[in-house]
Amino acid sequence: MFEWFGLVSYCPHTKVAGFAQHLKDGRLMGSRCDACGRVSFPPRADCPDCRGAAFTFTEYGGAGTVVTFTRIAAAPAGFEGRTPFTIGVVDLDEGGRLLAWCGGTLDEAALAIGQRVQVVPRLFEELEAIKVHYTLEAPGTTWAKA
Amino acid sequence: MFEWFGLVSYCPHTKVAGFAQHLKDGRLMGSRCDACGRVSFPPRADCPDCRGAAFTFTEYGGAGTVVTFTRIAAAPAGFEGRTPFTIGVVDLDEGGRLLAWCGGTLDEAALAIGQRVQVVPRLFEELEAIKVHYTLEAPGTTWAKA
Amino acid sequence: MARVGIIGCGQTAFGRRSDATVQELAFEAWRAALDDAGVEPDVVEATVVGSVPEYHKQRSLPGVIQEYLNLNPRPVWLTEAACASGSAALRTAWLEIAAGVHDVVAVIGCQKMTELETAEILALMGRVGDVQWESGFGTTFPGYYAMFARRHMHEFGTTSDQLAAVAVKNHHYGAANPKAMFRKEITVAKARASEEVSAPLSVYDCCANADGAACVILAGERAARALGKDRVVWLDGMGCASDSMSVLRRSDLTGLPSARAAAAQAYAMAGVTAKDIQVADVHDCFTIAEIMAYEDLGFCGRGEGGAFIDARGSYIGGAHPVNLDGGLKAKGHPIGATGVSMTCEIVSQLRGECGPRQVPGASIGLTHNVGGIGQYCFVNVLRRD
Amino acid sequence: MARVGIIGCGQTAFGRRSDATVQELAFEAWRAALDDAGVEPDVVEATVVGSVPEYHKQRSLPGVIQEYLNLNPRPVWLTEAACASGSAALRTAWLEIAAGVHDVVAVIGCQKMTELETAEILALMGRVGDVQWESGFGTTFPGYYAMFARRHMHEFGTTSDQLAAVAVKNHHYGAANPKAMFRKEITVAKARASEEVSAPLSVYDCCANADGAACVILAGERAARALGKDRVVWLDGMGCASDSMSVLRRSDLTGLPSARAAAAQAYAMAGVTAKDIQVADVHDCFTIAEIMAYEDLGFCGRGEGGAFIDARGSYIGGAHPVNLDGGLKAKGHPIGATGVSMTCEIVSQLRGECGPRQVPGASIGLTHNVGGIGQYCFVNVLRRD
Ligand SMILES: [Zn+2]
Ligand SMILES: [Zn+2]
Repeated sequence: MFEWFGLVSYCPHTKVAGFAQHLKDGRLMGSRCDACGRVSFPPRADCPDCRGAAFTFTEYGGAGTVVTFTRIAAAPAGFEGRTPFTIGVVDLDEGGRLLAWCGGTLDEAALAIGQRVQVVPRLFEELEAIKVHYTLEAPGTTWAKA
Repeated sequence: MFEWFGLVSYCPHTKVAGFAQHLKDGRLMGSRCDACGRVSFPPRADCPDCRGAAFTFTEYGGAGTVVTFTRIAAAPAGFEGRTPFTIGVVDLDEGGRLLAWCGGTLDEAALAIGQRVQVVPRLFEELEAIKVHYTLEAPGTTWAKA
Repeated sequence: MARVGIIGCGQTAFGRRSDATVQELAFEAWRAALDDAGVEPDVVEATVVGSVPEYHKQRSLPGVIQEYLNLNPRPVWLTEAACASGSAALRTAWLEIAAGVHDVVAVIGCQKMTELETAEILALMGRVGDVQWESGFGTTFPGYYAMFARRHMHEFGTTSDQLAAVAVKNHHYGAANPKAMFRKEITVAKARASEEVSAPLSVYDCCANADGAACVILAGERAARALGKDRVVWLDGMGCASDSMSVLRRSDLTGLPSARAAAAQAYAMAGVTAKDIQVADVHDCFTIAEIMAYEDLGFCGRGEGGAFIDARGSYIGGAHPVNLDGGLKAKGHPIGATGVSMTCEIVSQLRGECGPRQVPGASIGLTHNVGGIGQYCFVNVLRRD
Repeated sequence: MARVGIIGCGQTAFGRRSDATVQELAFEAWRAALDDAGVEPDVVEATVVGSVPEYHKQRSLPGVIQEYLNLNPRPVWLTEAACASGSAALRTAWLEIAAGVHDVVAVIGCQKMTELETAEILALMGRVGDVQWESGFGTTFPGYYAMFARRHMHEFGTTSDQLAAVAVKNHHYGAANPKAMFRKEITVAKARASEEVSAPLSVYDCCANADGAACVILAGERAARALGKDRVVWLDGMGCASDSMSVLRRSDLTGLPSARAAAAQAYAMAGVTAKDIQVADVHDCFTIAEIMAYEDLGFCGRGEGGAFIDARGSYIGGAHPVNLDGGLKAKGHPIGATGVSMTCEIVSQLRGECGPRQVPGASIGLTHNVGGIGQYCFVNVLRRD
């Protein structure tokens, strides 16, 4: 079900497909290598340290810091009608990094490098098909979990 | 206007685009290098012998001999509803070679290697857009020229 | 030029892999090759990726593969030569070592072909040939090989039963290969009864699209010795040649001139002749392609390919056992992975690890990997000392 | 390792070429390179094609190019490394000669980018990054470089005027290059007033898609002498490195670690340092990319790229003149052709053939060709004796 992840999906098949189900349930998941304990975000099935093939999803809190961002005016196929939109790269406090849209609790015009944010799991409510993503929100923002 | 050539065209731009206009006019054209006189079919803009860049179209009679052929049952996009169809490769008496559909004056079931054929310029009459091609027909088949 | 050998190889099972990204498949092959070689990733100085880009939604595969294998900032790029893309990658890695630029290089061949939807596959399928003069008439990949088959039958009396016999042999051996996509024996009658694809070829004359990855690790002779490797298989003959995209420019429609040219190079470089080849993996994308390969490689005379399979010359016990891994026909054909997987098979054969499908005592083997309808051909001679 | 040099080069004009197939473009560059080298095709033993396949309807370009250039059965395959595909081809040809496999090899970089329809371009544009973790959010190529620019501004105080100054310089020199797509000077004010693409980058911060082809002919030192060539430009330093596909795995967002690694290799191999580079062609797909290149190549210190262009350090007369052909920005960026075209420019500079945009007496030059957002980087040092 990894095709659930992102507004447009080009990656239907992956060993970490469960990530999208967890995101729908309100949980942001990294991976922990069953053999050596290495934690990765984004999650990965194969450990770069010990080459182990077994992993377990591990929940992330999602607090982090903005590393950089941009406002995209010229968008690719599938994003027509949503421009301009702002995406930012965030260093997670628990390690690893993600790229996400700016959500409603942040003032896009005032977004700044170094700003603290909370990553919040989201469902595209307006779409018929299940589509999940996450947004960058003000610290302290809460959400429901399944 | 090379997108005129073939039922499906993936090659809109070429220095020998005039070939398709000539075919619409009922003329099968090869190329002659202006510098060294080498004749090529299919036509080409650049001479492989002398590397000359100037050429002139030269008309072919279109008589030839079947080299090989097949009947295609599993067809690609754009050819749905036309299967099965038979294509053959023909050595032209005047040199060079082409690949074309079997036309109505030949018995497809009796098509054989070594058989003599006449290549005849064609317009897809049922299509709104201009689309040209050629077919393999019985020797002596005639057609109109502009 | 320094001698270059293979110190490790591994591959995924071939087939439909709806559970993994292409980089996850590559990791499986990479892990297996490292384990086989008994080396750690730090000895690998560079990688080369062989794949055909247009089947993947992910653009520029070496980027995601090098990242997922954790090999940045080491050099990598992609090679493409249609269905011989994996062999182009192998040749590139060989050049890197032969030139003295690197000591140890990994080759990753990979392809996900079942990711595209049927409409996308049909659209790609219509552009396998020269798009200027041929695609507009609905040519297909089976269609081109069908025209070779028709001409071969005309000139040499080759029969549909002989074509089917190739499929029967490859399914026979594929049934014994745990990595193969199809592991069931078939009969000539079953093959002959299958649906027509492009006359005279039917379904059982054609290999199947598959997902998969394969990896081999190459080392220069000195580096291999320094790593303590003592079961190296050497790349002693490396041949590569090209032919026209268009069937309209071919001098011969009963064989592949590029295969004959590549074989001549490989034999000369290795100092062997066809009769020395004890085991071979050849490019049987269609049954007629294996018949032509017998002839192009000199395993039999021109036009004698049909008789060669009739006489079981390509079975174990015959003069030149061919495609004991099941070939593209039964093993499956993830196009970028194929040339690398062929290499894995011949390495295993020369090491004597193939169990029920082992050629006893083989020490000289060959791979023959064709791109498209012979636009490219790579023939390599491998040897165990 | 034998020394390898360039004996001939040529390229088409870059721009929209709705009159020619990609193989016809390749022939133009091939003809120009042969004429420049003063050799006949029979001395060329192999070719390598650099291109990004997904822009072409014709699949497997080497097939149509080798046929149209009439070079069958000589070896050929394609290399892909995104926007550095042409440099991967050049590196492959260098390896073929350095390994002693061939004496003379032609490199063809080519791309038709204006053949696709707008919808197709927009679909491709959405898959430039890692499709698993990034594309689903609508990332674009300018978007990634915009995030580099934002971070560079944050850490070092780089300004939009400094970015615009790069575009002004490249249009200034591009106006003097008959092969360039845009041959008009611009001003900082005009660049700053252009439409936003991905903040803080606007239209004049971005290079343009173009059609075009370029060809260089390489020879080993002995072969070059045997052919009587006396104005050879030598490939004395060859660097190549990789980085992650995903921006999420980057250790640095203000420069390209792959560029620094490739430059270190090239400088070491050539026995030079950054201060020896008298003329350079660098990968200015976006203005920020050229600023980062100044720093990654050591033309100035980290974070000093903005000041470097302000001080006209990359103009003729400055410490390191850069992109005197107009760069990707004004010359145009047919992605597969770019790395080869850069090489043509530096060869011409080192031979003193560049007229109004010539660096007087330059004998050591450099090319810096980046794939994607730094997934690949090739840095080469060229020298005239
Ligand atoms: Zn681990
Ligand atoms: Zn001529």
